[in-house]
Amino acid sequence: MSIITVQIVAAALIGIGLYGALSQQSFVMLMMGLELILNGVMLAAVGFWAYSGTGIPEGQLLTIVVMAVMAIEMALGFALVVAVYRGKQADMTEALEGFKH
Amino acid sequence: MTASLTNALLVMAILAIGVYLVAIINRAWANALGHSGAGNPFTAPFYSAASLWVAPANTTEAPDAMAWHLAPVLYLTLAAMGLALVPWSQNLVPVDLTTGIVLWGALEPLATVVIFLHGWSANAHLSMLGAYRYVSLGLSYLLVSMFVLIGVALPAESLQFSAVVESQAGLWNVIRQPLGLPLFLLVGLGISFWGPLNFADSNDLAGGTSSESSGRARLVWQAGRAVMLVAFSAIGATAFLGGWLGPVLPGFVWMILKTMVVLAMALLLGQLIPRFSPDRFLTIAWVLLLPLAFVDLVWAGLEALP
Amino acid sequence: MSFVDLIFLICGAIAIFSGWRVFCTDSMVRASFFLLISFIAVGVIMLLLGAVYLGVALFFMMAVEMMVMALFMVMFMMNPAGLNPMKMVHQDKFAALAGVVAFFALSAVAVFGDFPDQPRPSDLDPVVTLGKELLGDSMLVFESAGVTLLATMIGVVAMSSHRGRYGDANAGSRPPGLEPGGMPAFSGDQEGSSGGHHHHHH
Amino acid sequence: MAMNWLRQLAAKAPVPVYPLLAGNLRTDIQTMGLDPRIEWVASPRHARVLLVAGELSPATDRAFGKVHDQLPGPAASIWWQGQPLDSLADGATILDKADDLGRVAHQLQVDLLSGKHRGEPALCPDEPPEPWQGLGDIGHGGEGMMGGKPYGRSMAMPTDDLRDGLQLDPMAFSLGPFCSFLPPGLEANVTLHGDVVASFEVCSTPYPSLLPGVFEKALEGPVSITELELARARHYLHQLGHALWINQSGTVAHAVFAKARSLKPGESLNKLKKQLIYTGFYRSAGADKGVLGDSQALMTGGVAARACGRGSDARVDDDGYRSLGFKPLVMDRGDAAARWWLWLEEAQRSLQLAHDAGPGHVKTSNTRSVELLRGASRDGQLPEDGTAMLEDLLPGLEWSEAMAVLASLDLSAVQRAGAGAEGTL
Repeated sequence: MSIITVQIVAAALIGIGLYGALSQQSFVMLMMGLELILNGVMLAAVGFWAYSGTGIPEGQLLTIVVMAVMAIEMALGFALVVAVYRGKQADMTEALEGFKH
Repeated sequence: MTASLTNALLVMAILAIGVYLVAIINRAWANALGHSGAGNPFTAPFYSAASLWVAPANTTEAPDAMAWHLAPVLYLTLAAMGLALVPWSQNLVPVDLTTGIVLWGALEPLATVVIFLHGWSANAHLSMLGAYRYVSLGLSYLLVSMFVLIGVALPAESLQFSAVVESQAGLWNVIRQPLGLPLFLLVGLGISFWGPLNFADSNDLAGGTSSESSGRARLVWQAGRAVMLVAFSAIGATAFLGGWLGPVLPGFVWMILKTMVVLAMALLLGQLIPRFSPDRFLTIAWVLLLPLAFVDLVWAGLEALP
Repeated sequence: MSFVDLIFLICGAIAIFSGWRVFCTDSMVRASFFLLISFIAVGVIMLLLGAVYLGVALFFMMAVEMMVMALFMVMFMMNPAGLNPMKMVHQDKFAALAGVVAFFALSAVAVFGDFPDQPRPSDLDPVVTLGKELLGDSMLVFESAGVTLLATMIGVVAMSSHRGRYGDANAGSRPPGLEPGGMPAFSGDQEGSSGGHHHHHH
Repeated sequence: MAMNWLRQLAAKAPVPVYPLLAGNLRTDIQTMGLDPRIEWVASPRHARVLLVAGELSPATDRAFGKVHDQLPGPAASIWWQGQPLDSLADGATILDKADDLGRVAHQLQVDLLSGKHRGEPALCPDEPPEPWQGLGDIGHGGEGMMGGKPYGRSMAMPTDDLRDGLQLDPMAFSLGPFCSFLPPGLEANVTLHGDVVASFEVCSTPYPSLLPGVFEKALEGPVSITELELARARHYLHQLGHALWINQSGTVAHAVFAKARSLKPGESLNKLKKQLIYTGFYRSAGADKGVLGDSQALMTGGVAARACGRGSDARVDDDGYRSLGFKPLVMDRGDAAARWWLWLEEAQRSLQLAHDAGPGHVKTSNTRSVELLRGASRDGQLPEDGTAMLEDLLPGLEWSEAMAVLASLDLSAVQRAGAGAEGTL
């Protein structure tokens, strides 16, 4: 376990998350992709904190902020899904084409 | 290495005794309440356990096999992890984590996840319904549990359970924060879906999440519930009743006595009180319990002011 | 290889494998549980790295989040509870390419980047320093996060409530007319009113 | 007969029995469950032994097979008050006396554990009831995640939710006729949104309930009020016990059944009454739910009508009762909890009447108008099946509320024991 291996794991999570966020049709699955990206980001932040930050608390703070962002992302995401579903009976991204105007 | 081995053995022993204890107390209450078929409290648990152990296994149509088989084991594991966090005496703490309270707080939602998994994976209507109902209600009291536990962490100035016990040397938290224990007990009944808060495995769903399982899987599931209740009682005794503190007797004995008191109380409530209406409980949880938990937290904060 | 390295390898493999399974399993409920496993594995790695509070908090946060997610899955497609296979992917190749490029780019940064070797001191108490930071120098950041969360909560409730700005959703929530009794300011989706409800099937 | 020590221990446990009711026999079953050698289980998956109570009709063969095969094998059946199915008749265990159930079931459990009894053959073929009909390249149902019939069953499509405008996938399934928490014989197609009942369609009505012997006699001529009222009190306590069980108070329910078995005239039920009040039974899932409308109350009659403030009680037409100063008990709340409350009050009053009637051996005098256990018999007209009202009553309730309401209503048709097979089936 070193900074390199930790960052590679984080990179893999971000890569998979990116694939998911771009490829999924369902809103909820799309959100899962975003969550996975943030998962990688948190791991990277903690990795840097542990190996090259002399343990400064800001490293952990960043992770806490990312967690809050995740919570906000998910809450807003679900609210949007519900709102869109109410209006359009859709939970797929393509169904939103009409919203572009 | 030997220390961790002894600790693991200790947790295992408490786990086994705990399941037996829950069965004994539960049957004793049933006898006291006029249930003629409860049998001898001391021997009947062995018969029932053996009966479930030798009972044949079954399967359902197209289940999520892995989740279905794993869920009871996972639930038991989570309960065992909860037991491991309990400081049984000053020197006898299987896992004395500096963030013990947070880990306990994580075990509760994870248990909820596992209960959902158990009901969902069988691919049957009634068990699915039990799981769905349980989760939609469970989320409402997890917050209560967290606030109450932060309340006991405040005077201890630590997230470590042993520090919480030491902070009660002057006065137990049950007196210092009188709202804490009742609220916590209710959460305990919810997490082990016992009695009034049994929304997962209820009679109106023919057994809910466990309506499709038989034999050993069901035995493990029941044992998991019992251990979860024991872990809850032990954490409750630690957080509110001063844990191992007490005169004359050794700390270990005090801890066991206090755990048993909380456990007996929970089991009596489970026998006597009918299941809440889910709708009404949701209102109670958000409108009454959550504000009370806030009050408890503010109370603890004011009290902890120097 | 030490014990810690072994655990790290196992957890890293679990995190990546289950993260990948999220997008190729055939049920959304399963997907959310795979995501949870991935998070738990990352939480364990954080514990190994010494972030005691963060690792455990991640378990807590993610268990609740994934539970809500699974609940939503079931709510939106109750029968048969997401146990039927499905396939719902678009721009598959492009997305895969983007993922691979991102992975290699970030890995390259990790491998070839020159990071200072300043490990955290072994006597550092991560929980205490984090607490002091949160309620000390970075109070503003922390409080902002809290206020943002509160605002989110209120906004989310308002957004998902069936009572919108213009009345009940199921009573055909419509904005008032531009002039009294006139056409609504925004007439919604026209096709919906002419062709009835149409469901999107993909 | 070799059994290892585990199996010997297991043989001492109460036998888990699933009661499959092919007749309206719930009261008998509840009394039989007092035997400590058996325990009733709510799901056939939990049972080792199946008790088939009553005569199976050919119409329910498929449903019977499903329940029978859900018992994890090897399992065995006991037949009570009915003939075994032909396919299971070979070596079938037939129960003559209800009191023998404990002994017979225990023996069966020992035989199953020791391998002497090899279990019964399955009645349904071991294959998916609905064939796989996947469409897409990964075997998914229809287009994308929607539509199609992957298991031969249509996937759910969104419909309007009851509570708010959100369109969600409903969960549709059918229950019964041998379901442990529904009235025996009731078969229903249920649609749920979340756990809210969206529709409840009755496919077959519950089995008619047979009048106890003393009521049978009361329709023919004068009978002792003491006897009649004891039977009534017993019946209401059993109903109450079932409601308690549905609301997760199994232990209290067991105590109530035990009490009902040995009722004495003049006995006081105050302790139970207080216990139910203080433990919040009347504020559990049934409170404020399932309020009957006027026509529904008339249709149901009896306690359900009196709980809605309709004071009709045929006992006021009887000189015997009038001589005891009888006045009907009436409440005006009309919800499920009110019916539970009134069951207990009626039971208490029946015990009092039985006591008051005792010394003078007061008898009933009116055979044309008799207050039965559910509603009144007037001029030989017995209460008819009222299950159809569930289709209006249950939608909009959450599942446990719906089940609590169901447990507060007695809707099955009433039949005289002699009436036989020309009944509703």
